[in-house]
Amino acid sequence: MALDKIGIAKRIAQELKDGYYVNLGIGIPTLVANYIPEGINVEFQSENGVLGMGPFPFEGEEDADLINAGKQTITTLEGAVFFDSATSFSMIRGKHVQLTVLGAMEVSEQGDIANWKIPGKMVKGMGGAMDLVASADNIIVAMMHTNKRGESKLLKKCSLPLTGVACVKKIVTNLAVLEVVAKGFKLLERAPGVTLEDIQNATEGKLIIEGDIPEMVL
Amino acid sequence: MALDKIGIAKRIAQELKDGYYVNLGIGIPTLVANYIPEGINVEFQSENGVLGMGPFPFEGEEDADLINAGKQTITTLEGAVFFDSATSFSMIRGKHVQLTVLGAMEVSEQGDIANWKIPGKMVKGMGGAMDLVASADNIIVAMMHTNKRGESKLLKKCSLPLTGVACVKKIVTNLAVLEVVAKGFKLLERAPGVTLEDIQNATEGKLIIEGDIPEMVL
Amino acid sequence: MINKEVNSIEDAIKGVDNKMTFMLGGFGLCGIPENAIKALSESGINGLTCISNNAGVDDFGLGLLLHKKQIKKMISSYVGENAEFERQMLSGELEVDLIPQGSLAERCRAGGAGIPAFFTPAGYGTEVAEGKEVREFNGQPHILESALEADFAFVKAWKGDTAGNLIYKGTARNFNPMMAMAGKITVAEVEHLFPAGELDPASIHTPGIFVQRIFQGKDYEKRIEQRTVRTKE
Amino acid sequence: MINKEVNSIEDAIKGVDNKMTFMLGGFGLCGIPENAIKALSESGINGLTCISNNAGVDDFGLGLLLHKKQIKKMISSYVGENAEFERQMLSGELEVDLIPQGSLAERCRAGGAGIPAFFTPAGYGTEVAEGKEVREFNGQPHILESALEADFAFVKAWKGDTAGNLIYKGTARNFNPMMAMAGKITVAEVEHLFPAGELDPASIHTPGIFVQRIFQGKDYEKRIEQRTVRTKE
Repeated sequence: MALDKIGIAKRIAQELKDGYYVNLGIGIPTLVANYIPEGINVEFQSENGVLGMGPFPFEGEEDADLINAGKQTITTLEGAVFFDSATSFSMIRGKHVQLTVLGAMEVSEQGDIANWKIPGKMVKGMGGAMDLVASADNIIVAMMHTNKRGESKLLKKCSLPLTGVACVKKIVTNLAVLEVVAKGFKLLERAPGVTLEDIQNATEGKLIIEGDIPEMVL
Repeated sequence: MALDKIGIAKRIAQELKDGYYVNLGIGIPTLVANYIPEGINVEFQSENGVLGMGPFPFEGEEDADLINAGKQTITTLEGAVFFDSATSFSMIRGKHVQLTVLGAMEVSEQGDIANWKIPGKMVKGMGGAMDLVASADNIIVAMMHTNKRGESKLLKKCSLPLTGVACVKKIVTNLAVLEVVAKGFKLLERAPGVTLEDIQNATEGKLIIEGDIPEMVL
Repeated sequence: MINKEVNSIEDAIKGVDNKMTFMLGGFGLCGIPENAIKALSESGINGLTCISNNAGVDDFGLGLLLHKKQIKKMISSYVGENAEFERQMLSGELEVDLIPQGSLAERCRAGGAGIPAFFTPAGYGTEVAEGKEVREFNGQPHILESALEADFAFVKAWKGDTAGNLIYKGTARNFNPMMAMAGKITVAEVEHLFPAGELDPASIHTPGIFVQRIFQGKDYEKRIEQRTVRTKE
Repeated sequence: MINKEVNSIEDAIKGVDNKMTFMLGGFGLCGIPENAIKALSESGINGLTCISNNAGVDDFGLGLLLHKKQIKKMISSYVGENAEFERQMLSGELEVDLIPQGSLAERCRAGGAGIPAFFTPAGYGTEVAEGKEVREFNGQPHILESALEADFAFVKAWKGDTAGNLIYKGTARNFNPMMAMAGKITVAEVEHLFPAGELDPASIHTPGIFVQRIFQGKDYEKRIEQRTVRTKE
């Protein structure tokens, strides 16, 4: 059975390592913070200027001056710190943030990513995504395997304007975990009950299947 | 009579304008802070990271964590602020500091300045001087007109390694106030009792004398 | 101490004019100069270029200026919250220059810091890199980005003093400090204005040298865009 | 919270080795990492490249490492307080790269901020510009300066917490924040170490993300180079 958004977030949470500073994008990535594995200490950075982000506030305790990059009201944890946008992107560009998780509209088998613009239709802007993908050594894309029209989002080549080139390292979708390698998307894990055929059918780019592909353990 | 160091500082203090942020170099320039004209509000920036510098501390109140760029113990005034070296030079490079006063070993009639190195003999380093002279719109050099061997420090061309090119706007020496113009050193004022001949004899670079040259009023 | 206090919003925005370039602090609606935006909206000036990470929402923040078509060009990183913005942009009424958020922040800082240009990896291989110099450092391609400056920068802080020193609250800091550096005239509005000497000199975020005018704002709405909460169990 | 506390100076400097590049915070003797310098001096490692605004005095600060000839190369802006330094430099024993102070600060920041190079007017037309690219912006010549990084950065703060957050006192801040950003491993020593959560998140100068190890130093001498005082009238 394909994963839901929470399933994707849970699987990505397994990628967290002790001591990581992590930037979570808007949408599914934000949910990752809810599933940190036991015994692992990580800190979440939000590019609008906070490190040590905590859960949403209790009702009535929201502070308009305390939001994350998705403009959501948040809280902070012990050891938190506030800073300006230039310092924030110094952390990102300077590779002090070890892991970036973000959504995508398309990913290519070269690791290119598109997620900020549909020409003539939608232009929300790239926000911090271009800085994040150009800098982080470790980028995980969290997304559905196909779009609303059922078309694959894992492509030979992106059709939309790019956010970054050759930067995506890993992709976690509702169907699979894949690694971007020199020759294409290497399948690492299947979602529970999802077949190789399901994944192949949903993947336009080159899918590399070597040996047994285990099911995810969530 | 030629001015002493205090006289030079007093004359330079007349160049202060209300609302100026000012960076004073080591030596004579530091003394300028003691002679701020009445009714003028200025703030002194020291490039090691303080704005709103006050006088030296009273004996026994020195703080090792509170010094100026000359490594002297200082105090701060109301409205003072501390910052790091990158921010400090952002103020300087970004032209937020309106006036820089510094010493020199040589100044040329093109406005070049040399004050950081004597090849083979002395290399103290440029400190912040190269940033200051490359950026400030308003640079006043405070120095003796001649060196210890009686040789002019106002030259056709600097003989020592440069600190900056075509940057000095005004020079206040023990003998005169001069402006650096396209064709040379334009004499603006004489020190009390100092003759045009005295100044001419002490100036190797082209000295421009137009009309009556008044005595300084201190 | 150099006194930066002005006593009215009129004095604060004195000198603003048609076709000028403004920087406006804030991230979403967090930390925006509400008083200045309102006054600019009422001033009726137009043909403006506005540099701001976002463009407000339809009826608040820069949305007020967009609604009255005072803005000719926006320089932003993300504008997804504003339907009127999207309409004007797609119809061609509004020029838009979208910039990666980190490059936007760094370009403002560079403008204030006297750094005319710098290399960054952000945007390489994308539309953002078009027409820009590309150079490799440590085997990775970078693009050359230039400094941004503005005729006026409007910033908003939590506390300030008459010397122009500013302290921001929480994530309302965001772009305000860099924009304060990059304005030819920087106008700071604060929730609480103190006499110089009352703020801790070591805890100031924006040194007063970057601020030309300061005033205590009023009637802050401080709207929340995404009110997300949890319930006590 | 990610805990950065180490419990001994040995753990703090673990991994330092011959021929490494170090950054050391401080301006003159103000804000220098006294504990780390002493430990490095005692470690006996040599062939070091040290990036530090100054080089200490003969018997304190980096003078301790110079005296034992542990330093192969100094990258500084001003070295006028140190006779042994001048002797080693003029005799050719010590390589010295003198850099304008603002460029030094900005190059450290750039190293930490992922900016590989930037243009600055400082040093144009001087020895500093030799071999560097020159380009005009707004009619003024600028030179291209590159980022500086270090295997270890040693910084000193007044207060710190176990998350690595740092607060500096007075002008002891100086180069410490930029060097903290630019070290592959940044070791912070503090006068007072607190549990995470005790420092005001809005008043922290160096966010803990830039610090890999933190410890409470001891026996600070905090020497004053130029004791200047006035007498009460």
